[in-house]
Amino acid sequence: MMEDRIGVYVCHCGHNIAGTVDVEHVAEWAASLPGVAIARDYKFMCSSLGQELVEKDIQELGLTGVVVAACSPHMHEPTFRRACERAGLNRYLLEMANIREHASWVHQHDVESATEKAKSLISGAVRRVMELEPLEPFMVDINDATMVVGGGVAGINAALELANAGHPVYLVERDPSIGGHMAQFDKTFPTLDCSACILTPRMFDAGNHPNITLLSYSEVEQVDGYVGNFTVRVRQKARHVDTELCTGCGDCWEKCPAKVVDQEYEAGLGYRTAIYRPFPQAVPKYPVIDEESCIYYQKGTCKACEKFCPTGAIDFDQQDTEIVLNVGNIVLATGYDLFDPRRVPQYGYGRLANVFTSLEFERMLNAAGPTDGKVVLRDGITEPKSVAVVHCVGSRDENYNPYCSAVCCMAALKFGHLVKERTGADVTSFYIDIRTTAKNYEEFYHRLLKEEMEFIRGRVAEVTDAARMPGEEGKLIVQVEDTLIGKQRRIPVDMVILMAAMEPRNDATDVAHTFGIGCSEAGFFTEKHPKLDPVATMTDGVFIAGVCQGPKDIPDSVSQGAAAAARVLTLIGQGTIAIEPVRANIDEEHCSGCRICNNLCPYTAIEYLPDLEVSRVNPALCKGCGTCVAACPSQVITGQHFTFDSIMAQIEGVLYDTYNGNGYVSVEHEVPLATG
Amino acid sequence: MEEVQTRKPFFDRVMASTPGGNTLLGCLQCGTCGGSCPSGPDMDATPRKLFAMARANMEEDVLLSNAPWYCVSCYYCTVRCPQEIPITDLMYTFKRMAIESGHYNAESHADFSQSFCGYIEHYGRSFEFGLATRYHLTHHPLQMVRKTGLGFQMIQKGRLNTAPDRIHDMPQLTAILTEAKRIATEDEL
Amino acid sequence: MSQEHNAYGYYPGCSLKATAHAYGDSTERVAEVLGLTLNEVADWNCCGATEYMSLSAIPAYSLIARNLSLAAAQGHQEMISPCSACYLNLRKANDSMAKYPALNEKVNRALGAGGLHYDPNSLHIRHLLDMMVEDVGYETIAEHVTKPLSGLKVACYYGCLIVRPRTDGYNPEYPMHLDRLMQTLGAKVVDFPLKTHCCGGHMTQISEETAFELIRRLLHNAADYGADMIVTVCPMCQLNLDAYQPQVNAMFGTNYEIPILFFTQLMGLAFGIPAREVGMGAEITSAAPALGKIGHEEMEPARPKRRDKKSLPMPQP
Amino acid sequence: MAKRDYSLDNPAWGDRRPVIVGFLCNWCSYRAADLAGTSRMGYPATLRDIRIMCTGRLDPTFVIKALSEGADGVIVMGCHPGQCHYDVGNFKAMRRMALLRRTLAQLGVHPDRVQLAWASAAQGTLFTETILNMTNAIARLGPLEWRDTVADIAPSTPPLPDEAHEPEVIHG
Repeated sequence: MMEDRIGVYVCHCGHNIAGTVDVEHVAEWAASLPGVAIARDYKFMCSSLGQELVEKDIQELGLTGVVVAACSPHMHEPTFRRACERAGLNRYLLEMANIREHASWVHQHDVESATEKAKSLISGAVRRVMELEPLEPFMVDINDATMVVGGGVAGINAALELANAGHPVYLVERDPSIGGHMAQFDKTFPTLDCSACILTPRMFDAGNHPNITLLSYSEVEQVDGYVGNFTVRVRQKARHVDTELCTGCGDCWEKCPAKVVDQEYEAGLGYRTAIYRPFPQAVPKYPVIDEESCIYYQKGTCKACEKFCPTGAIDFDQQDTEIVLNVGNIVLATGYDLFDPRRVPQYGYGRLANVFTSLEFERMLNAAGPTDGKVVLRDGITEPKSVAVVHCVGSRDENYNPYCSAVCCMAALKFGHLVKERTGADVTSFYIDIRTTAKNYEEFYHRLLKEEMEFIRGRVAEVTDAARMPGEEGKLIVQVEDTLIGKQRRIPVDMVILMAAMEPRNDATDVAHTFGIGCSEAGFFTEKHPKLDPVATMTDGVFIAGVCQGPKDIPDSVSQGAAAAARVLTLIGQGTIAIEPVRANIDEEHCSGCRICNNLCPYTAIEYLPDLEVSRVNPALCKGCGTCVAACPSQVITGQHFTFDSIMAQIEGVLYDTYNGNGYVSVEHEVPLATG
Repeated sequence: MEEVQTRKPFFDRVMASTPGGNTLLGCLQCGTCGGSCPSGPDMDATPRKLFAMARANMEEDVLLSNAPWYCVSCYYCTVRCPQEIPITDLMYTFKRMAIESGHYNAESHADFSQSFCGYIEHYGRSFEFGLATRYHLTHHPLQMVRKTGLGFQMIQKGRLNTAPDRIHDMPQLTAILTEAKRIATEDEL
Repeated sequence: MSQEHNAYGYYPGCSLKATAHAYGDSTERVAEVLGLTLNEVADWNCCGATEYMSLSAIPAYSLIARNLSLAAAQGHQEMISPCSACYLNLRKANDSMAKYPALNEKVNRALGAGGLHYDPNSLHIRHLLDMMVEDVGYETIAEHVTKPLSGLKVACYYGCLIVRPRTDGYNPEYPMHLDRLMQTLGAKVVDFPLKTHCCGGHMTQISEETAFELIRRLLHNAADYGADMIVTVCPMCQLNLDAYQPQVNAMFGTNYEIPILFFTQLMGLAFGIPAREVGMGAEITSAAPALGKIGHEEMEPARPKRRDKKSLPMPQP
Repeated sequence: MAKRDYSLDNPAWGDRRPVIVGFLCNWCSYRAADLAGTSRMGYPATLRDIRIMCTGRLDPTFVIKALSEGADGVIVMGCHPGQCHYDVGNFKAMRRMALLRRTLAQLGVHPDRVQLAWASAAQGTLFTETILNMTNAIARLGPLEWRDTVADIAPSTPPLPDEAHEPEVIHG
C-alpha cells in the first residue's frame, strides 16, 4: 500500500476567509497532521497561480491526494479537479473543505470558533481524501436533440437558435398555441413596437421549421436519464380535431353554440366558443375542443362542429396520446402566472367593475382584442376620462411576494402613453419607486413626464366606490398618502388598472421536481450561479430561460432563450461528456441475493440476475443517491466516491479533537453558551 | 443587559419597546399606513413620516407629533403594511414614550387616557358617567353643555350607570397593577 | 353542535353592563333559545379598552391577563367576548405572551403579586359572532327563525377589531360572515363598502372633528346604499353611530336617521323574542320605523342589467 | 440572524461547547448551508458537517460512529419530503432514523440528540434556525460522553468499521 502524501491548501479568498479564519495558523497546524506532506496558505487558490501551486506540488512531491480548504465544492471543485488532472493526479483524489460558506462567513465575529471549525473540516477532508479511490468518469454521448418546454418568447427563441444550428428540437407547449404572454400584448415598451408584428414571424418559423417538432397542447409527464441521454414521456392532450384533415377554416367555431368567458388568451375579458383557436395567428392553426364547456361532452348532444366541418376533421373519440422522446438536453421556459388581485381585497378587483388587471388591460389595448383596441369601462361603451395605474400589486409586499416584478413600472408607463394617445384621459400612476433601468427605459419615463402623466409617490391604500365628498359620486376613489407631500389624498377616477405581480406558475415546484431542479423560496427555478451561470441549473443538461427563472422583460427573456441554446450547443459540439462516476457498485462475489436493494432503488437501476442469484447495478440508470448502499445488509454495495470507509474516516476526522483525538476544544467566548 | 451606545438611540429604543418592533428597519416609506389611516387627514405627520423622523433620531419632533394621539386603533395600517410592521403597536409605544417623558402637546388625549385608567384602577371596571363628567368638565366645558342632553337621554334609557360598578377582589387587582408598574420601571420590553 | 360544546366562558365587558345593555340582554336571550350556556367569568375586570396600552405596557397586559387567569382557573377552555375591543385586548395579551417569553415572564410576575398565574394559549378567546357562525352554524340559526326579517335592508358593519389585526381566516377588508348571518335571518343585505372602516373609537371623547367625520362617512354610505339600518357587533361602534348621530347631523347639516342595532337583537327578533326582551328601545335613533317594515315584503326593483353586446365580462370568481 | 438562547448556561459543559455532526444532502441542505454563508447568517459554531449525496445514503452506523467518537448530537438534513432529488431517499432516511432513535433511546441516548430536519436550497434562514435549535437542545441535555456512559452499558454496540466492513477490506 502506498504511503499517503496529502497536500493541504488553505485559501485566504482575499479577506473573505483570512479576515475571520487564522489561515497561517491553520496551514501550519495542517502540516502536522499524519499523512500530510505539504500544507500551504495562499491568497487566492482559484487563481492560475494558486492552481499552479497545486500542480507543481503534485509533480514534485508526488502527492497522493489534495485538500483545498476554500469555498463550497459547488463553486470550485471542478476547477481544482482539472488542476489535479493536469498534474497527473486522478481528479477524484481531491476534496474541498468548505471553510468559507460553512465557517468564515457564518462565524464572522468569532475568529477562534471559525478557526477551530476550519480545522475540523480540514481534518475531516484529510482523513477522507486518504480513503478516496481513483475513478474514471463515464463518457457518454450527447444526443443532439433538445426538448424546449414552453412556447413563449423565451422558448421559441431557444428552439429557433438550436434548430437553425441544424439540430432537432421538440418544442412542448401546454396550451393549444405557442406565443405565451407576449402574444396577448398590443405594444411593447419602450419602442412601442407592435407585439404581434414582431412575434408572429417567430411563431411561424418555430411552427414550420424542418428541425422543430411542435408538440402543442402537450405536457411533460416524466423525465428519466441524465445529461446527453434523457428519456421524456410527453402526454399530448386530445384536441378532438384531426390535424391531418383540419385546414383551420374556422367553420367549426363559427357554428359552435357554446360561448364561454376566455380565461386564458383573453385574460377573462372576452369570450370564446367551446371549439376554438385561441387567436387568429395561433401556431399551430388547428382548433381544440374544450371538453368542460362543450355541450356534447356535458349533455351528450350537439356536434354542430362535426356537422359543419367540411373535411370531417372533428373526432370526439380522440384520446390523449403518450409520446416518448429521447433528448440530450432540456430547456425549461415555462413562464409565469399573473398574481390574482382578489387577494388584495382593498383594491376591489372582482367587486368593483372598473378595476382591471394589467393583463386584462393589455387585451383591451389590443386591436384584435375584445374591444378592438378601444379603452372603455366594463360596460363596453364608456370611455374613461381619468385612469389610475396602481403599481406593486402583489409585489414588494411581504404579505404576498417580497420581490419586485421588474416589468410593471415600464408597462405602467406604456399604459399611460397608450391611454393618453387613444382617449386623452388623465392618467395617474401611483408608485413606490419608478424602476427604469434598462436601455432607453429612463428616456421613456421622461417622455411620459412631458406627456403629463401624473405621478403620485405612495402605495395605494385602497380603491373604493364609497363617495365621501362632492365630486366622488359614481367614481372609483383611490386613497393614498402622497408621500412627497406627506398628506393623505383621495383621487377620483373612472378606471383603475392594477399592475399585478408576476408569479411562478402554480405548479412550478412540481415541474422543478419532475426535472430534478431547485426552486427559490418564491418558487422561481434556481440557476446554477446567479452571476456566472444564470441559465444552467444544478442538474447537468437542464437549462432555464425567461420568467420561470425570475421576473424579467421581453429582451431579457429572449437573451436567456438564446443563452440557454448556446449552452446546449456547447454540449452538442463536444459530442461526448464526462459524467460523475458517483454510482453504486455491487460486489457480486459477496452478494447474498437477498434483493432488498432491488425495491429500494427509485430508478429501478438494480436488476436481479436469477442465474447467478445476485443483484447488479445498471450504471446508466443509477444516479448515485446511495440508498441501496446504506441498506445492504451484507454491506457489499459500494457507493463510489462516498464509500463507507471514506465517510467513516471523515467522521473521525471532523471529531479529531474529541476524546479520541486531543481532547475537546475549550472556548471562552462561545456564543451558544454565553449567559444572558 | 449591557447598555450599548448606538448611533440612533431613540430609534433603537422605539424598536426595543415594541414587540416585533425591529421590522421597522424594513420600512419602505411607501405610505400605505398614512394612506389607510381614517384619521390621517388630522395628523400633522403620517406614521410613515414619523418612522423616517425616528430613523433620523428626531426624538422631540416625533414625541411632539399629534399623530399617535389620533390613532383610532383600527389596525388597517398593520394588516396592509407590505413589510409587516406592527404600526398600531408603534403608535402605542410613541404615546407611552411621550407620557413618560412628559413631552407631548396633545394634552387632552393623554389626559383622557389617564382619567379612564384612573377609574379602572379604582373600581376594576370603567365608569363612563364619572369619566364623562370629570374629563369633559375639565377639558371641554363647552361641549359638556351639549353632551348633557345626550347624557340625560342615556340615563333615561338605562345606558349610563350613575354609580360605578366595582369588582370584588379589588386588593388583588391593586397588588397586580402595583407590581406591574414596578416591573415596568425596571426596563423596557 | 355537540353537547360538550354548548357551554362557554363569557366575558361581557363593561359596556354590556351599561351603554350596551341591549347587547347583553339580547345575547342572553338568544343564547337561551339556542340552548347555549354562557358562564360569566366571576369577578372579571375591565380590559383597559384602547386607553391603558397608551400609558404603560406591562400594567396594561397584566390588567388583561388577570381575566385570562381567572377564566382559566374557573375551568374555562373557551371564552366568548361580545365586545370587539375586549376581544382584541384579550387575544392580544394571550398571543403576545405566547410569542414573547420576556413579556410572559413579566406579566406572570405581576400576576403572582395577586396569587395568580396564566399559561398562554390555555384559553381560546373568541368573538361572539365567530362562535355563532362557526359553532352554532347558519343552518341551526335558520331552524330557529320564526319571524324572518323579510323586507328589511341592513348594512352589516363589522368595524375594525374583529377582523384586524387577527384575521382568523376572515377577510380583513371584506368579511362576509355577518352578511351571511343576516341573510339567514331573512334580511336583505346591502353591499356596504365601509363595512370594516372605523367608527371613530375613543375619538368621540377627545376630538369630535375627527370622530364625527368618520361617523358621517359610515352613515352617508349606508344611506347611499339604501340601508334601513346598520347592524353592529361592537358596543363602541353602536354607541358612536347611534348616540352621536344627532350631533353629527348638527355638525354637517345632514338629517340621517339610521337606527343602529346589535346583531343579537336582530337574531332575537327573527327568533320571535319580544322586542323589549332584546333591548329594543335603548337606541337613541329609534328603530321603530325601520322595524315597521318587517313582515311587509317589499318588491325590490330588478337590478338594472347591462347585457348589451358590448359589455365586458366581470372577473370570474 | 438566528438569535441566541439565554437558557443555555448549563454548567455541565464546563469550558467546552457542544459538538454536533451534521450529515447534509448534496442537493438541498448543503446548499442551504452555502446560502446561509453567502447571506452571512450566523449560527453557533457547533456544527461539523459532512456532505453526502442523499439522506438515503445515511447508514445508521455513521450516526453511532459520530456519537461514539465524541459528538454530543447528530443532525441529518435533507430535502423536504416530496422534493428529494432522488425522489424518495429522504423517506428512507425518515424510516431509518425513527428506528435508530428508538434503538439509541434504549441505550440511554436521548432521542433529541439525533435529529432529522429538512431545508431546501433556498432556505438559509431555516437552516440556521435548525442548527440553533439543535444546539439549544443539545446544550440543555448536556455532554453525551459516550465512552463513559453508553459504552459502559453496551461496550460492543458501535459496530466499528474494522470489524463490520470486512468485504471492503478484502477488496482493498
